[in-house]
Amino acid sequence: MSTRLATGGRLIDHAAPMTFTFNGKEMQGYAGDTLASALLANDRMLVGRSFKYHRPRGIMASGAEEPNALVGLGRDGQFEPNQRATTTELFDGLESTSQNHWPSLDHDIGAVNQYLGRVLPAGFYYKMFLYPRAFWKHVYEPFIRHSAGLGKAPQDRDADSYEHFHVHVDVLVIGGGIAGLQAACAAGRTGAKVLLIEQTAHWGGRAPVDGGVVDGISVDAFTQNLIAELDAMENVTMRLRTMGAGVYDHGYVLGYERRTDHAPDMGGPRHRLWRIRAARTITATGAIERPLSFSGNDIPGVMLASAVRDYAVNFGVAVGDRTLVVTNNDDGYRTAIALKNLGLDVPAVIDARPAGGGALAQEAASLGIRIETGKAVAKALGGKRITGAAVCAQAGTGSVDEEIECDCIAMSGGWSPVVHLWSHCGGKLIWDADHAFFRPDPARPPLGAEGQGVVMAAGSANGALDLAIALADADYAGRKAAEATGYRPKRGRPPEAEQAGEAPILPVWQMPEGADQTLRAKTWLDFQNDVKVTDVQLAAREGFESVEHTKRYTTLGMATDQGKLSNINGLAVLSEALGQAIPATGTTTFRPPYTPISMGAIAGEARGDLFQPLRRTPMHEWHEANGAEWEPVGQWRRPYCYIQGDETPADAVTREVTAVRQSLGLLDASTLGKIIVKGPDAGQFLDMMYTNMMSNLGIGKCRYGLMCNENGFLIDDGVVARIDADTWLCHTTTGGADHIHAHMEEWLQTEWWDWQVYTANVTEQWAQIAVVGPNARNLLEKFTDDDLSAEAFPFMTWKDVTLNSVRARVFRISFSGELSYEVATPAGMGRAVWNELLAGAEEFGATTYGTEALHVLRAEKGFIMIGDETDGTVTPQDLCLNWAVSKKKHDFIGKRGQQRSHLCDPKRWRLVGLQTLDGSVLPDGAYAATQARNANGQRKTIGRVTSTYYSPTLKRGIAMGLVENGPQRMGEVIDFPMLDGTVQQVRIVDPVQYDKAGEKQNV
Amino acid sequence: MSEVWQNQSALPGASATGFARVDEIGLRGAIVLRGDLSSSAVKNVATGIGGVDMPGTLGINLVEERAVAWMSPDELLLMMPYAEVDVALGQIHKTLEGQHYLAQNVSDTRAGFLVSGARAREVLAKLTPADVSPDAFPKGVVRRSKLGQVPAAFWLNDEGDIEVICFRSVAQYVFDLLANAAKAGSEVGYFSIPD
Amino acid sequence: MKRYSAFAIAREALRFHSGWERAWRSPAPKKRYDVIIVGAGGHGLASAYYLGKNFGITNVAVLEKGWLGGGNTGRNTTIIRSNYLQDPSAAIYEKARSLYETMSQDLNYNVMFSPRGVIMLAQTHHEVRGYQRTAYANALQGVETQFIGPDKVKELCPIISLEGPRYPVLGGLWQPRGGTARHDAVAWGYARACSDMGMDIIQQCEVTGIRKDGGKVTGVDTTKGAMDCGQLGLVVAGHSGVLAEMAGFRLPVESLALQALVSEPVKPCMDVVVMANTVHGYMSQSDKGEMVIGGGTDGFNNYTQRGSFHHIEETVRALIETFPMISRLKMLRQWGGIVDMTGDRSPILSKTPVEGVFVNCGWGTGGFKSIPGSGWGMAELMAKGHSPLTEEFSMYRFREGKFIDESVAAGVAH
Amino acid sequence: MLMLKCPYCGVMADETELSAGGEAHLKRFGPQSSAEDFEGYLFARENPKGVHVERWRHVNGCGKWFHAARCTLTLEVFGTYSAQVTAPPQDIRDAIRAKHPDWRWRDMA
Repeated sequence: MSTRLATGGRLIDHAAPMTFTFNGKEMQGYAGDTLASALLANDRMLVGRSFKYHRPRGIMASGAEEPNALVGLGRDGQFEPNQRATTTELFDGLESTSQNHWPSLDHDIGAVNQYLGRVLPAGFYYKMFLYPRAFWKHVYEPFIRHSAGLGKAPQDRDADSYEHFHVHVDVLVIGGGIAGLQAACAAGRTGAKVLLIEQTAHWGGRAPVDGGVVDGISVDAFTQNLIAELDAMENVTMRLRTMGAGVYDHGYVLGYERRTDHAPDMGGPRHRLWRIRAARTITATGAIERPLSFSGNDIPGVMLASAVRDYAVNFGVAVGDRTLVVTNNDDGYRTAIALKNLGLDVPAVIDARPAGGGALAQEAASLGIRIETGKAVAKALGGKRITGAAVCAQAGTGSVDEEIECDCIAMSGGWSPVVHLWSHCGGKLIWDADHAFFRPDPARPPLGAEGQGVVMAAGSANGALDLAIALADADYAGRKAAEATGYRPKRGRPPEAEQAGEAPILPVWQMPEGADQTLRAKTWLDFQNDVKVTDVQLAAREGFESVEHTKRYTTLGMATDQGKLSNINGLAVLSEALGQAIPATGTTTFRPPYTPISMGAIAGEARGDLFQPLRRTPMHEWHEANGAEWEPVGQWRRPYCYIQGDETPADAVTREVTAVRQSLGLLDASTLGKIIVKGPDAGQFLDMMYTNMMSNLGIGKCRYGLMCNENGFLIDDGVVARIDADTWLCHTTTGGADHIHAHMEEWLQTEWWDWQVYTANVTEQWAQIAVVGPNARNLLEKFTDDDLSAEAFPFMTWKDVTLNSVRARVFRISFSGELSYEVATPAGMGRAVWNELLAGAEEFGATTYGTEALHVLRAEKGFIMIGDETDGTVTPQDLCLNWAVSKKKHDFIGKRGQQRSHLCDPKRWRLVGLQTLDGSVLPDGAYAATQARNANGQRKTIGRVTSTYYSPTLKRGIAMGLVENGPQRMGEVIDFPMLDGTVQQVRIVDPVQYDKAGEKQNV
Repeated sequence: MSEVWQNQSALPGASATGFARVDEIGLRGAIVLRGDLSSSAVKNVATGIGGVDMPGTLGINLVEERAVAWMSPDELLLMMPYAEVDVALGQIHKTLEGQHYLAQNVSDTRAGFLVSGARAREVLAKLTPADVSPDAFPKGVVRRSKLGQVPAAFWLNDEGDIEVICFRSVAQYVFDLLANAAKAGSEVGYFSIPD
Repeated sequence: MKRYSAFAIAREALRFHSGWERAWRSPAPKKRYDVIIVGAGGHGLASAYYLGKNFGITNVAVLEKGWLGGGNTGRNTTIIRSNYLQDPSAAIYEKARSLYETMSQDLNYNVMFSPRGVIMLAQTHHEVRGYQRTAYANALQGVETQFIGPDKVKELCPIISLEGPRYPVLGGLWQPRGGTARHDAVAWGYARACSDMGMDIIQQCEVTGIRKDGGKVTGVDTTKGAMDCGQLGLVVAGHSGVLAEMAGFRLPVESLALQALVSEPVKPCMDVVVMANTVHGYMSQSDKGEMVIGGGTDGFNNYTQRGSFHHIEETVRALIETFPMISRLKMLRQWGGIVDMTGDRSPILSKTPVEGVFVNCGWGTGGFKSIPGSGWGMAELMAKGHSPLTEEFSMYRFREGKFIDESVAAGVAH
Repeated sequence: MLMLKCPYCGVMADETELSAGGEAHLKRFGPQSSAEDFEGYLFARENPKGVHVERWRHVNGCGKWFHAARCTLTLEVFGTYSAQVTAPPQDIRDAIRAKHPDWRWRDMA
């Protein structure tokens, strides 16, 4: 059984016991444990079920590559599914639950799938569930979906917070193993700005476990020295629990810091996403051991040899009492030796190599460990845990020589450098046949902005598995990286380590070599997704020859571990099946992130109130306090209407419209864009920007203008005021302010840069209040002695007016058809002016009104609204605004576009008023159609509604719309099919339905 | 008529304290001046009003409540006490009459915040892609960039004393961003603290 | 071709699946084909398939420089819908959607079309009006959609947050027969069927030149030698500009990166597809349990099949706001594809200045959902010289200003 | 995540501080132009799988438009330069041709 040793465990504190639960059962561990080591210490071998067959699954690894031990952590707002037990630090009170089983982990109904294994080969979905058609949606898919997924989906809003942090460094070192430490030191010594990040809670990586001697001292002591030196460097930053998640273009790297996962009560953000700009990046990300492919290699108790070693040395956990080691390389012996030295039983080392191993093998032999060379595991024995192994010759087809009793099998299939980060941004790989792995090709690194290589791999991540070579390699990388960023490395020798005389690895992709169908059908490649050797071979046979095809067809490497253990083994099996060399098959694409990162971390602080900026006018708080029903307009919020008492929004709108028509209403118009255009060429420039003439606008006067894009379509409108000889003020729509200003600057900077024009967006300098209605003048006169009479201050002019000592710029313009002034004061004064005007307006029974009343008022007058009458495909001519399109000007933005055949097609839809025969309100978005159908069987449409409201003034529905040559069809009645099958009969009328003569605004 | 109407900055008195302090700075006069920055007339009037030397590219020179900040190759931001803006504008118009230039009062256009504390740089580094490390962002530099999702500009009044300006309409958003980033317990400990 | 069925599987199980034959042949190129289609993605294979099925033209080669289905067909978010505003779009996308309904049986290959329904959220008054307009248009176009209220949205998708708070859900455009399908299977199924009709699918074969004789196409040069052809169909999405240049004309197309991502798989929690255009993100849950997430395109020309991270950030931010529970899910994998964008963001299915050369491109973000309709129309266009489905999508519409602009309805089209 | 140096303020700007503006050096065709020229001006775009000459705006910065020569396949940047020129300056062309000797751009020599 799996137990905790009385002593040992370099990472745990025997003096600090901790309590945690697994599936509700209380268990004990120590500070320094991972959840995985603690579970093993409690003899919890079965920790989960596989995805497809629900096979029993045990812990396979000790790090990020773990495919099986996925658990749900925490509860409610802090529940997280699919967390790897091997990378979860234990804390007191940790709650964990296993996944993907029903009713319980030990008794899982879904496990019947494993007996159906034969009828569920790779790609069986594509060949099954075909008939009858309706069954997919209603029977098959629901069944498949039910069995899909691993962990439960969280239910609640995330209780934690997250943040980002931007840094710019010369050299980023990813990986805090001995290679990373050495590289960071070498770079740091030059004075370069260095950031060193390590995904685990400890520096040093594997080296202290694997042992060795560097510069005459133990590798453990040597790493401690490196850490101390780095600590002392001002120019070096070191972060633990921070994973290099992804490498992107131009030296952009993501670091994923898990701040509080190990200490939920610590407070502060749970995760911090480091957004790093590094001139050079060194990936010292280590290597991952490969499983061996033998029958039953997925039974709990079969584990990577290095993991067995880690649990023993780092956590003082013996995964088994009797551990059989099976290997094809020397590293496996390290595990045998470590266990033996801890007094554990190692019945044998099964070494697939006929010639056996080197120095380590001799050491093992000298410890009295039985060594069987040229042998293989024919079959692992056991169900929910290992009970033994049947041993055979590697060369044969699997005829069993003997059965060895054991409760743990430590397997070592050789090592694969972690090349993910190197590959994310285009770094290429080469196949190293001697070591049987892919490693970074230094000749084809990821390229930076200047076309130079910006990433270097170091240590075992670079294929340097031997300690001595890894240190030299890392030292070189650190110096080179610093040098490339403009620092001069001092001379000096790299640290020297004793080289272990290792015998070469024997690539073994199937154990035994000639394993028959029954064995291969129980030989797992992808432990989480249940992909077996036979699945890959079937895919190859069916023509899925590309590695990407095989991956997608079998789901090999598509699980949450993204094939960290399975990819190379699968690749080898595929290559064999295709009869080609492994490099000819190639790898699948490596994509970020290295291991999954939380969505919360990606979003950072941008949630709730900080999700997006909310733009506020100076009067925003007043609106909020006075019943405003908000309408989002871009990032602004404008009052849609103001609800009084138990009014419905519709009541409120009616009240607001009526008040404006009969007496007085106030509107917060601050969001309207205001752009100053100034200079000797400003008039000429505005004549290009607007469809109508602006250069000849008199000083002190206002003119309504239209703006189009080069395609000739309307993009914005607004009132332009001439301020002085060479200064104009252009009003834009609320949405338009920023992009119209950008639009102007674009033309000035990139087309007419020799024109003398400056612009300034002063939108936010001003608070603007529309004072609208028959009593508008009376209200303003209460606050000023200036002459506001029709004669002194006529329609479509502006003037500076002093309102109670505040200098205001007042425009006499109207978007409602009423007597109306727009009062602009410095934004800081806006709230005060608003309050005072409101107080003064009480005697007139005035009301504040919102955007909906604004719309109704303008619609009664037939005024168009950008975004309603226009949608990006409508021209001024479509809206019968030809009067605002200059014939005189030889050019303006959009003029040429409007000359194209389709834009001057006489059959275009043009603006008209629409009146339902029964006076009801036409629904938004309705189309007019004839009975005809086009070649695709669609009803022929001849028009559509663009604006439709109930008019409190006219006491009936009013609408505007675009109708096929509508203006020539006044009085005609056309059909608007409704969604319920009925038809609305609608008469085409003049868009102006109120005060056609326009007297009211001219008084 | 009622008494004099009160002018207000975007978030009067707004303040938050975490591992750094965030304070709204209140009303301040500001003028955007666009023109040929190499012309002596422009330099003279700018430095005259700002009471400081002409800043170079990306530069800002400050003394007490006055400053001249380089905003773009043809744009300066002049800062001064709120009450002095009209006079300053008059001065500009007088001096630059006949030249091609643009000068507008933008005192109410923006909101300003002071981020203070030894770890003030960290507050910004959480929110902007700009490099705000001591060597890239020393005193005398004004950096226009992004803060969260909105444009902003910032400079050092002194080490541990960073001024941030943004548009008035997003003052609340930017204040909330800064206050949130400065929350106690979220220190990063990245930039070495000058002693 | 051995037909696929549960019985076939049972039979094969008894002999360890040793009897399955290749899904598609891998033949050597012939000297001449009546039609050569460049690009063995979904659109190219579908074009070839309907040439054979609807017009009996089977002397066809489909050339692929990489592996079939390896481009955008295998990189998209598998959403299928036809709730478009403009008549030409609605026609071709609804044709495609209806063909998806029967594709598994038609191809004897389970493409797992799942008509689980698609909701496009309306989160501003403007969007509400936009989608109501679409609903009216769809009714006249024979596309089944309806505008639903917030309660119905919540009922269909319980994990959604209606309150916002930033952009409360005001309703949505609901297409009950929209959904998803298994993207790889669509390419594989077409490939298997084309191969079965005797067509040659030639992978690892890159076109290096296009041969013309007096303004008429005569053949192509490839990395596997020259081949003659009567007609040439260019169906290469992001690489259309490159191929067009070989043929000697320019397309109004720019190639941009479009990114997507998936979460780790979780138990089913979302049975519909939801698109939130105000905040720019959309999400569905695959049959494996992964949350499949996408957003808008990057801003600049890019052939790297990598995108910029801040777009992923914006998309995830938007979806956490819409579905707060995903905050504690983890991103498993992100990737990018190259989409070809035209001047009006609508596709081009068209004759070209070179006689015999036809182009099918510009699908932008709408590629997967349109595959069968696109193939159907392209086949008709190549076989008969015109097709009502493709008529309005001519590459010459830009000269007349006759755009097919879907952005007018609301937000981005995905 | 691109980083481009703004030639106006000298800032190494992050992609999020910039906005892309499409192909550079387009010649505007106005009211008197032919249908072909006008269509070309609005819609025909160079879309090379290689070096692309394009417009950017330092929008979250000094606000200036500028030009960049960038490879769409490797994202290598050959330089940024003023928006107020009608063709890439010689030093930019040299930088490009150093890597891509036979690089051509429309009818530009």
